[in-house]
Amino acid sequence: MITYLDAIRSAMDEALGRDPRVFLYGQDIGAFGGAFKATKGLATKYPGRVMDAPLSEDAIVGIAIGAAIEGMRPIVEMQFADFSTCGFNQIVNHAATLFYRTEVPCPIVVRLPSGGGPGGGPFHSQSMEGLYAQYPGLVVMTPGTVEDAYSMLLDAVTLDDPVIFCEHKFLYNHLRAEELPKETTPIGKARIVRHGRDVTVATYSAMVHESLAAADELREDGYQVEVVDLRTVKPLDTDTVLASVARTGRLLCVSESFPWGGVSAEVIARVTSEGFGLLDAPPQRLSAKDTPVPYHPNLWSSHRPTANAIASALRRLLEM
Amino acid sequence: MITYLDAIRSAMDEALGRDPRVFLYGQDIGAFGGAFKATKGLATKYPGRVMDAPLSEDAIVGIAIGAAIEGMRPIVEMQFADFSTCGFNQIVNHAATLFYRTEVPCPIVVRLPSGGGPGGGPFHSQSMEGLYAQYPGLVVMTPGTVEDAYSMLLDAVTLDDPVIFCEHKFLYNHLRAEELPKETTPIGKARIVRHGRDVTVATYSAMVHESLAAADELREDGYQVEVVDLRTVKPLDTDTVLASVARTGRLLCVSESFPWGGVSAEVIARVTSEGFGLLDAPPQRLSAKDTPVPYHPNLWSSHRPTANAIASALRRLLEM
Amino acid sequence: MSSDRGKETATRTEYLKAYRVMLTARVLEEKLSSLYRAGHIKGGVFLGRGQEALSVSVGINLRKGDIYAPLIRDQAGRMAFGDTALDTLRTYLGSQLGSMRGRDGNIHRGRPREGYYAMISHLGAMIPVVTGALMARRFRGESGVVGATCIGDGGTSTGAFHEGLNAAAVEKLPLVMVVANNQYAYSTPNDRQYACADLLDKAIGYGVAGHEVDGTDLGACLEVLGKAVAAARSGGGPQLVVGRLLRLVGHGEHDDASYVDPALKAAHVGRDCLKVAEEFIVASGWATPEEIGSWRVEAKSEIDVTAAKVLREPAPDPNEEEWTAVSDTRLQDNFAA
Amino acid sequence: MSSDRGKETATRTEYLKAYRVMLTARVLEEKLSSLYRAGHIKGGVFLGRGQEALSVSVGINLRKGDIYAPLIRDQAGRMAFGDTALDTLRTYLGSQLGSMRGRDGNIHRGRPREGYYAMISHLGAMIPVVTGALMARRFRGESGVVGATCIGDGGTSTGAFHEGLNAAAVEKLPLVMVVANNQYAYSTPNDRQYACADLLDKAIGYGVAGHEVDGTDLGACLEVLGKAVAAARSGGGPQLVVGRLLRLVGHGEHDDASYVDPALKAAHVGRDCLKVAEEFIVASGWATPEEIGSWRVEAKSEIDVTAAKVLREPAPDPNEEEWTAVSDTRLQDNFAA
Ligand SMILES: Cc1ncc(C[n+]2csc(CCOP(=O)(O)OP(=O)(O)O)c2C)c(N)n1
Ligand SMILES: Cc1ncc(C[n+]2csc(CCOP(=O)(O)OP(=O)(O)O)c2C)c(N)n1
Ligand SMILES: [Mg+2]
Ligand SMILES: [Mg+2]
Repeated sequence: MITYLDAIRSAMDEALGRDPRVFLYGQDIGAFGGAFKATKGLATKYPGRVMDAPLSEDAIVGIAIGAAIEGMRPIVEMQFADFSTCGFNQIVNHAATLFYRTEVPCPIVVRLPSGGGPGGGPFHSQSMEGLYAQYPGLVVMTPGTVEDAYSMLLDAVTLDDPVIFCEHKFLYNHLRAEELPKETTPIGKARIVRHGRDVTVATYSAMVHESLAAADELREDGYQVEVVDLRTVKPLDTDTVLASVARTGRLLCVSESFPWGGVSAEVIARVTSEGFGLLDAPPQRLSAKDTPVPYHPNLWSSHRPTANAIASALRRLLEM
Repeated sequence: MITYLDAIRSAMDEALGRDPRVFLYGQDIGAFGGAFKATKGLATKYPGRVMDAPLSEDAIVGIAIGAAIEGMRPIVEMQFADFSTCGFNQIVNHAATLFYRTEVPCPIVVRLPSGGGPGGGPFHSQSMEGLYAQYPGLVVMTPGTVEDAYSMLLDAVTLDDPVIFCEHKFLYNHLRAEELPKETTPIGKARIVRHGRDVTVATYSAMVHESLAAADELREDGYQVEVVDLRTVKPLDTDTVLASVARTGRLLCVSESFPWGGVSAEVIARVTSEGFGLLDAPPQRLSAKDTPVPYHPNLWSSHRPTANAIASALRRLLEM
Repeated sequence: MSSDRGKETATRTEYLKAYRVMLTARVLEEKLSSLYRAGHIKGGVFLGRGQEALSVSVGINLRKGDIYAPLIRDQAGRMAFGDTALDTLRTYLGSQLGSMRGRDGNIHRGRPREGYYAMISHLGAMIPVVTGALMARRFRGESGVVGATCIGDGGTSTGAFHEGLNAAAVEKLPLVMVVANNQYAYSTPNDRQYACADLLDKAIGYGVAGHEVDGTDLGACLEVLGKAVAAARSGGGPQLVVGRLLRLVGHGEHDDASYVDPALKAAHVGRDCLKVAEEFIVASGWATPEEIGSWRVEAKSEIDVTAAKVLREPAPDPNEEEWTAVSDTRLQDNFAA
Repeated sequence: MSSDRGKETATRTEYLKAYRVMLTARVLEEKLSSLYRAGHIKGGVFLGRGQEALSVSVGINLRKGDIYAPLIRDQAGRMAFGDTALDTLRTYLGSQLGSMRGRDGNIHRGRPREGYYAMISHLGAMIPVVTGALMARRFRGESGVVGATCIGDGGTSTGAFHEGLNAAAVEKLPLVMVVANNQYAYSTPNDRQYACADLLDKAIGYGVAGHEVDGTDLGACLEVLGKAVAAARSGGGPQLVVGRLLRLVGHGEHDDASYVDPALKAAHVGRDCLKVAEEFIVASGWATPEEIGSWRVEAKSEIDVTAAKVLREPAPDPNEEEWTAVSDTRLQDNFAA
């Protein structure tokens, strides 16, 4: 069985193996294999190409940009997504603007171990896709399955544009698959992971699984819930969501990030402005609460949307 | 006549005068009076309380937080909003979380000279309200009038919570008023700056004036456009927008920031989920283009929404 | 413990006081480790084993009214500054009664109103914050106040360290900046972290006083920190103290630290400061091994009792929780449920 | 100019070459200033008057294949590295034909594919970027390559400076880090910027070589930069060069620099490096004042012609503009119009 984390490691392994321009840079990713062991064994297998960085997020991203300008394809690991705030400037003001300003592309991948878990607390639990997606020039991927973790990371490395790769820590070891995919879904396309005719849930990353569980729950009430995994949140595949809403007439957006703005608001804005007539009920959203992510497991599990909470939201929406 | 910039200076002057806990900290704000002269004369008037900082945005915000913990009420100036990315971590991870974590409030004001102008280019033109608003714990103000620049900054200083004060550079000297207001609009409330029955424009900051100009244009076509100035984007006064949409049945959100997410998406998400039945047509939005803000005046003026573009968007919406 | 054995009474008293805090911190951390292994603590457990001498010397040289922003490995310093085993356990175990009320945990705790700051995770971030706190004190005309904060060898590579220390130096504020150079940042050895011969070489580049100390030697730590704190207190501006030592435990309790060079463990820098202090106490005739043993037993039984009590305390209840991040209710944003 | 007047031919040739670049940069900047005053340039104009000697010495010591990330006041260095008056004017005037095509302007220009990087505004940001570029060259097995970048006294206070220089030092990369200490960051004097006695004192704290130079003396600058670049090229790791000089112009052309201490203007540091070089050339018998005067006239007329031409060039057309920030069309996001 291959875990989501294994898939990420395999993708990097393969990328290193097939393209000499690829190298990895980040804190503790060398001999140690990284805080989550995503790079375990790679430093030995690819000597000199998996490098420990000083405790300097701004320099880590800056170095990746410089190397990319010179034709390399760096993959950098932030130890936790939350620490990317210290490299924020280089990401949003340098990587994101380089191509538009100079015609030189910036093929870097910034891996962000994202999302919460019990005991993670305010600084090791954040979901930052909704921040990075606001910046023109960045591609923001949010894989929610083992297969996507693998194939999207491989895609990310081949793209000429900077990719913010939001991988979910909670899925690292929880999610397993039989094998790695041979074929990949096209870049930037959403995927319907469960078909249903009554209501559409648009979601991504770990919330795909909470939503699927909620869909199971609702099947017992006789409802068929369609679940769309957005996969990439910038660019956003509005068409797939619209097509789903055209069938169901109802939309719930679920995200683990803070409630103001972010992916849910963007999806709703697009669907209502482009597909208003498709909706039979007001579009709804469910996000985390408007506080920092709390440390205590009891608080944490109430802070983020759960299958139960999604099921309740769906029931309310289905009655509207 | 009092300019928007004068109003900001007057508010700081008054705050310094009435509260010994207030001090100002930022690059070149002392004897020099700041890059835009917002603090001109204040260092002389309040010796030792208007301090030049080193070129260190992270330390500037960190210092403000420490001083606030000890009971002071610092107002910090970023030389341009765009440079706040270098102080991003302290703002979003420290100031924003302090009260939730420790019960100690963090009364700092971070002034962000925001928005574009001809020749400003990618790094001196950004509008960052939609980023900061995502973080729980921050208050984000976006004054669009001389009166609000003054009274909202005074409010910001008295609040116990951290305020991101997005002041628009383009309004600094363009906008004038007869006198400073004696009374203030309640904190967190939007304001209807122009009444109309046909369509609602929800907007803020410099776009209030472009929207008003568009409303003038549409009057000639016989349409009455209602313009809502959101004033504060976090918290967002959904009720006022909903009440307006209840009257007009149509909504256009206008913002100068990048198109993905941000204030426009949030407003639309709220209005459609809470007031779906009020809408007679799909809600629309108009934002800047999905590229960095270009340098050349010709490009710049096509990049952001203008009165003309807003008028066109309104005409399309009114025909839906 | 019987009276006057040496003549340097002050030193002896201080030394023993510091030692007992170190000992309590060590015993408490051993308890945290076993609670973690038993599954009672969620999230990370980050211990300061081997760093107690340096850490306690910071906390013990501060006084009420000073500011202290400890870092990851400062259990001993925290306790010297007034933190308790009770609140430590409450925070780790997520008790509703702890200072962080389950909202934050482990090392991210403090009571800012008492000058005891609660670190955020982002390394280096506390340095400008303490600097700003000292600026506030100066605004209010308070003098003789000191602010101390700590960082690791890894943390010196952050932009925050640089900007914070520089700003404190420009303002000539009484900041005591303690670097615990424990040879590794997580798994990263110093030669992948910095290229100067010694971290102390950074002092001149900031224009601040520098102090070097053997972090395995409690006596040396007490003396050097005493001097550094006194120098800051009397207007000498920021003081950079670099302690040389080794982390004798994993980065966190999930980490077996197998990457640590055995040669370092065997070297002087790898000595256990607690054992070194014990030997010194015994050699100085200040206490017998049996007395020391009884102090440990005493500390342990107190901590066991406290832990047992905290384990029975209520966890935070999400339904009772005030889900708001702003202090002013007018500023609360409303999201449809 | 007639042949062989001195015996140090190499020095003379190099000196005169550098001088003529400085002169061209000066004349070009004077043109930019007048275009600004005439309203032809929108946005800021940031000049390097007084800094040409230091700047040109960086550019002239680099060769094809090297990397150069100039900063605000490096017009002279840029031209020595191959930038032209034509592209400078195009970028400032926003010509569609300029390297930035009106998308970015003024000092934010470059041709990264030629090793000539386009700075972003955020000070310090180019340092890790050049470091990464050098890492890429090392990956590809290229040796003997140098990367140079510049920063001001103010920029040394940024976290980016610290993290970038430290990372370069850890990797022992051939980075030449030039600090133009022009006494002010915008209006902020050095005593509000840093507290060390000399910025060169920072070198030891990063474990890099340090070089000091009188930035008003072209000969000294050429020599010191020559040494520093050679040391980097031959594997000596990062080189920190600190030049002492004074900005002889406002921060930007909107600024009258009235805050500059007259004592500094009158002091050695306030000398105009261009005049100093002229005097040296004349005193060395390498050229007469008349010859120098004719060079200036030559430069000016060429630049005037170029400016007139650029002023007639097309501005970018928003309707023709490709409004996309990603290079891969599959990645373009679609927003309803
Ligand atoms: C800005 C930032 N980046 C990354 C981390 C993750 N992290 C936590 S502790 C640590 C190592 C710290 O090493 P050091 O500063 O030497 O302290 P030590 O753990 O050795 O006491 C890292 C990388 C962090 N906390 N902050
Ligand atoms: C991170 C950042 N903060 C603020 C600014 C605004 N700014 C532009 S130039 C400047 C002063 C720079 O001073 P210095 O580094 O000494 O260079 P000089 O202008 O003297 O050549 C400032 C504050 C900036 N560009 N980047
Ligand atoms: Mg360490
Ligand atoms: Mg300067």
